Amino acid sequence: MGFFLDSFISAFELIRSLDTELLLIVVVSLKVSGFSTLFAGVFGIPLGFLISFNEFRGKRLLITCLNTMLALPTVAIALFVYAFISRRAIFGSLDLLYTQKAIIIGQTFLIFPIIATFTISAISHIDQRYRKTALTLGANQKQVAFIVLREAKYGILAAIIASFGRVISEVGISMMLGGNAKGFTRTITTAMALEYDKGEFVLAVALGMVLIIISFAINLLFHLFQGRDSK
Amino acid sequence: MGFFLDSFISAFELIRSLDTELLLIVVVSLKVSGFSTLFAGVFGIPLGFLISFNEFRGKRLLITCLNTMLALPTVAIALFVYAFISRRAIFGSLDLLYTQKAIIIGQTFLIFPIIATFTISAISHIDQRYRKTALTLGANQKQVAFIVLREAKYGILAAIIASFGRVISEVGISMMLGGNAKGFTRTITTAMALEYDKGEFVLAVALGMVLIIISFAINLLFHLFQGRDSK
Amino acid sequence: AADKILSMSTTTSTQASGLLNILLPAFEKDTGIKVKVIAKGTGAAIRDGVDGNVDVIFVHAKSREEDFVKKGYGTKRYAVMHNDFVILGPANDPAKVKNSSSASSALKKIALNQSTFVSRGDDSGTHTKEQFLWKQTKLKMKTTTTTITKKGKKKSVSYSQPIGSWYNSIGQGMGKVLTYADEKQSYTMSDRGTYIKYKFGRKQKFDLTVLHEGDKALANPYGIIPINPKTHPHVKHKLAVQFAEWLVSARGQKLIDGYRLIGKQLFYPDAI
Amino acid sequence: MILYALQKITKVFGSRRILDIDFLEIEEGKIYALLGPNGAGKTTLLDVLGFLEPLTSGEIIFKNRTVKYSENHLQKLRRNVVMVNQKPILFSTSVFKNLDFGLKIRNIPAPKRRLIIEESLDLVGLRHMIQAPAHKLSGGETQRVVLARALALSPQVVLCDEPTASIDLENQVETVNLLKTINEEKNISIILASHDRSQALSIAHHTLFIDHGSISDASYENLFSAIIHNADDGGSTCTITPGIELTLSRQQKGKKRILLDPSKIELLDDGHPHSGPNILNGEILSLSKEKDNIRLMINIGIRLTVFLSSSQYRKKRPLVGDLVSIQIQPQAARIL
Amino acid sequence: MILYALQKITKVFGSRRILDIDFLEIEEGKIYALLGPNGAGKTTLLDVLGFLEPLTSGEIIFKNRTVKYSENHLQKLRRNVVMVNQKPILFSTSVFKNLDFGLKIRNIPAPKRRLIIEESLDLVGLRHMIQAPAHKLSGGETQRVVLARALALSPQVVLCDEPTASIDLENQVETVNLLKTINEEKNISIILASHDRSQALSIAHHTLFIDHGSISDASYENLFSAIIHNADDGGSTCTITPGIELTLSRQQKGKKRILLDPSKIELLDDGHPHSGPNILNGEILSLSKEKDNIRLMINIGIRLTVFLSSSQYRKKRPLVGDLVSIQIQPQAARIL
Ligand SMILES: Nc1ncnc2c1ncn2[C@@H]1O[C@H](COP(=O)(O)OP(=O)(O)OP(=O)(O)O)[C@@H](O)[C@H]1O
Ligand SMILES: Nc1ncnc2c1ncn2[C@@H]1O[C@H](COP(=O)(O)OP(=O)(O)OP(=O)(O)O)[C@@H](O)[C@H]1O
Ligand SMILES: [Mg+2]
Ligand SMILES: [Mg+2]
Repeated sequence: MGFFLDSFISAFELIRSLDTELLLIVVVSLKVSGFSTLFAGVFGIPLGFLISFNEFRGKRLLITCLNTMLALPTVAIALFVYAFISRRAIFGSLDLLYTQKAIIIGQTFLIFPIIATFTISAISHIDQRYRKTALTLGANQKQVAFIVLREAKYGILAAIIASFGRVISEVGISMMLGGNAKGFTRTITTAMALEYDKGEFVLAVALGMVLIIISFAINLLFHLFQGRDSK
Repeated sequence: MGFFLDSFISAFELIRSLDTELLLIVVVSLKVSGFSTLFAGVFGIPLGFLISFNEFRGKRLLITCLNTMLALPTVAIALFVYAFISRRAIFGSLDLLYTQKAIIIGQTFLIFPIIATFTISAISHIDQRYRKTALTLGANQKQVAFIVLREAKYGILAAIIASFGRVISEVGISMMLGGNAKGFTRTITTAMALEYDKGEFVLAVALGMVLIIISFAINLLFHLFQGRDSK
Repeated sequence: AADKILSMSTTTSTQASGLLNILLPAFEKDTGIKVKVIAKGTGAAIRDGVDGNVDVIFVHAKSREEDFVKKGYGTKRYAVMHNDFVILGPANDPAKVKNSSSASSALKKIALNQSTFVSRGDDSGTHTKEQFLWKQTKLKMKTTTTTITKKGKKKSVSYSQPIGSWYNSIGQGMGKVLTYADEKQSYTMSDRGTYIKYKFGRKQKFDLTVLHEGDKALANPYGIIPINPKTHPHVKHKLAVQFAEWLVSARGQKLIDGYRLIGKQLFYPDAI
Repeated sequence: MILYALQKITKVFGSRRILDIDFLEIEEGKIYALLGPNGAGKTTLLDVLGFLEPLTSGEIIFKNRTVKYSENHLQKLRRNVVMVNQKPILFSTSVFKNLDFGLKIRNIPAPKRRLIIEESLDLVGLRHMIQAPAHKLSGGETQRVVLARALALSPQVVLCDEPTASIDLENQVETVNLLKTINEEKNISIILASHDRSQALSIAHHTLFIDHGSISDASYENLFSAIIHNADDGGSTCTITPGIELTLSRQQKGKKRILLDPSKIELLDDGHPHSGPNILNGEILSLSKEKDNIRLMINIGIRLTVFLSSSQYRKKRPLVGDLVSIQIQPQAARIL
Repeated sequence: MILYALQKITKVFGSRRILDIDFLEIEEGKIYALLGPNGAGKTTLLDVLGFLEPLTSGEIIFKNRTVKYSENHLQKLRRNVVMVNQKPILFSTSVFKNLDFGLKIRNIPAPKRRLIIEESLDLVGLRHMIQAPAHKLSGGETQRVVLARALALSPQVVLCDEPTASIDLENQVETVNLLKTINEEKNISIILASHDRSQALSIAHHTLFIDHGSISDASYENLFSAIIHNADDGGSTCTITPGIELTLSRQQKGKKRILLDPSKIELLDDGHPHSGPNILNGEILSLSKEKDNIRLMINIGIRLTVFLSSSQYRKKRPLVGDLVSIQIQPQAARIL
């Protein structure tokens, strides 16, 4: 199809010319997605561990709730965060709305349940014996967690990559909390949405291709990393 | 926060009054998401099986590609499908654009890699011995697949539920391929986006709550189902 | 440097038309002030002003803008420019709206012929104008009311539209409405700027043509309003006023007057 | 000195009582073997002794101090006791790091750690594999590294759950010898679970028999399923397999498990096959030494173990292959 | 009749040759036991015989027909051969459905299936558990249901991989008896892998010893690791453990595995402890019957197996506990 050929050529042109505007958009995307994945990991992985490691009433219900949160629409999350950071709200004075920080906050909410549930599932596939072995060797809870983490590392890494993929490709939160302000909060996806709005489909698809190249590169890295270890 | 209280009361009002418009939106959402999950399952589960069951060159690369597809932005998928079904494109005469069918096609592309990769992962966690046991009892490939499917059923069911959650909460494809036409292709999320655009946040959040109730109900069902079996 | 950044919510049409790409760099050159643009629907842009999320709003819904100022959210509405709306349709014009005497009579013909009409349906300036024109046709309207709760009080939100499945309310931005209408080969109403961009500014073909234009009722005025620092003390009111006054100054107005998209004038200055 | 004293302990999973031990003392410096059928509770008891599973009720006294079930206290106790799992695992890293883990936790300085690790690997003869990735070792090697990992920590107690199941003969012998060595040379107490009775006896100072969660003094031998009918004379008849019937003195009924005490079975003097109630004929399959007794395995249709005292053995001098008659005294039978 | 004929088969995983068998014939209707150390290739060979793993090279002739490695052909062959895994599993459904699966596949009508299933469960004594959920059975029960599942299919061959490892004594005996029964009554050929030599010998008509993927006629006994030094006289000295040294006739060097053929070790006549090259003293630990031989286990620091013919045994009449001297002929030693 001529349309895709056009888009492909445009994408190539965009990349080859190292268009500064494109560069900035890509940098913003990577930065925002990177931080939100980082924060979601920092909260989500320990939460997953806590839930996996403790037996308590309502544990399965809590997991069900986390699973439900996987289906939270970006619009809802954006509105939720908006209600806290809009100027008139409690955190309004921090002036977060329409900044990259706002996107990061929203995206962290989006993927934090993904990372938590993936972590729980990865740990549940790790043999109970690893935990017992660490305990009998004298480990405390933290050291046990470290052992289990090492055994579950690929599962958790996969969760992180999937989450990164989710945020770098999402548009609702970036648009609504970031505002798609050129030079400030314009990401690959909001730029795509804008080009689409303008009817510039070729440019939109070209940007999409740039995004796919980035995420393919990340997955390839993971693939090689995992491959090297399992040889 | 007063805002959430407002939204909650509004959501309750909406549901209580059995607003026919809301009902229609919910029905369209469920129908569209249901079908796209169904189709993605029909293609994705067998594909996952095929990849898991066969050894071939480039298998891991193929899996990496599927993982990359998890990060396809909805805008890109929508444009891709658009390029085939727009009035001037090859399938233009089928008059698919801005119908529920178009949304279903787009969403199927969105979640089909999710179902395939989840299936692969679920099968990889099933002991090889199940396969060997089925073989030694005289099963052919199809019967072996059935055995493995039964053992992996919760993993695959979880994939289906996660995929359903993903499509019922996505907005890009529904908006761009469905067109958010009132009474035809307006879904919960496109309606939310519209209310947000209008500045009617309360109504947007109320719709979001309806969506969360639906997906919580589905997850709860899964939870009970799984619980009954593992007792 | 942070102080030299002004946040502005505006409608997608000002951004998509490319006008801001001319105005903002010039403004920055003159004053050293950077403008951070948040483009969205008119309703959401006004909402941003109400919530104090931005310093200034630049929209096109005159009556709502005046209401906004009256309620104390903004200090003053500066009339910046206008363009106009056009009624578009397929070249073969099945409802025969060409040569209608007025915009509302054109719409009436579409309704009587049951030809498909695509509406923004998103409470935008364009949608507000379209609803106004439908009201003038004196056709029977269907009004839908939804009750919501705001600040603990019940409030109803309602809108009206003609009856019939030929009327497609799609609740999206102008560009998407044009794409939709083109796909369905139906009638619609658009601002001229977006239309020109779609018709002449892209590689893709666009088949709809202007079937009615020029009615006074189709005028589309844009206004800019700095947010009231009494309501939102944090806003950069000074910069906002500076920007608004720059826009209505001879320099700003000249730039607007001179802006051409594919050789066609899109906006007409209102302040000189 | 008493290492463990268990008092009225129970462990319940769901609605099943898996452990139910009234009283049990374990001495320091000894090797104990834990014998018992599948599902008897061996692994669970070892978990309890290793402070890895809390009790449902009851009390454990470890070295004269009552065990408190707080995570802090347990963690301290665990530093004295190392468990070697039924299906042992190594962490997915190098052999060195596997041994290093427990030492690092104990804040032992790095150079000393290295010394200890090399010494422990020497003990199991695997020093050359110090840098090998642990998950690529064979089954036998894994087992030995796991032991070395336990020994590196110089614990007071090592708990071994079936240390030789699925291990080949060569490594079985090595493992057993290693356990003996560390018990003798380092005075480490050892408690091991096993199904291999003769192996257990060859190494342990004491054997404990566990069944349905309770410790009993019965030996884990001559255990059969049998069907018991009431007889007319107030006793009952017990059928082990068709053709092998015993007369019991007490009334009983139904499908039961029966235990025939090997030291209460009498080897009748040579001569023509005897016959009579509870007299059975068979061939001697094997003879072996067991503490002060000689153990005879006799094939009477089923395999039956009979104990002879050394003096009786020297007197009767039965040979492998001999056809003999035995008499099972009614009091030899115990119904479980 | 010949069931399997294997010709020049090899199986390579990665760069390792796991199987390498020049020629092997297996007769129909017999029980074969496969003995060998961990990692020898037992499981892999059974997988090959069960048509579950393709060969890297070589040919298998099953019942006079060459095996073709097409999925269709293999599937037909598999209907004759059922494998019982080393760690067997049941599908997560009821016991009934587990047995039903293979029968349904074979298109047997439902009423007949039910009969077969009940009959097979009767064989293992578990008919009352027909509706139980399979994953809640204990280890021993699982093992028996897996056997019943195999038998229900009336295969011509049953392959069992360590059918009794980790199974308690009671169930071990039951399982072994069951295998014997089906071999005798249903004329089903059985090939089983095991580490338990005496168990294997008590049941099998033929034993095969496998090591490093090759079948050898060596018995799986008296296998030691040893360090060998060249001696001055053209022979060499082999140290098994400190104190136990053998003189060998050939030059050898390094750490090797050495096999001492139990039938080439001589029991010297009674009397004062003998001494001399390759003469060792020890105590008899056990005596047992093995085919036409009597097996002596002698503790000479390590445990050594010695075979006596029945006639020699009856002549010398050694007793358990006797102190004896043995002489190991240089030709008894075989270096692997
Ligand atoms: N976490 C658990 N939850 C429920 N039941 C359990 C649990 N762990 C063990 N059991 C049950 O407790 C009983 C005793 O188990 P245990 O593992 O202690 O037996 P064992 O004597 O070690 O048997 P084996 O010889 O097969 O290793 C078994 O019936 C088992 O099914
Ligand atoms: N799929 C595989 N890929 C690579 N190596 C394998 C594979 N399967 C088995 N091996 C290797 O082949 C060798 C023989 O394995 P096999 O399971 O046949 O041994 P075994 O004789 O059954 O041992 P055990 O007594 O421990 O059961 C082992 O070294 C094992 O690591
Ligand atoms: Mg156990
Ligand atoms: Mg094996």
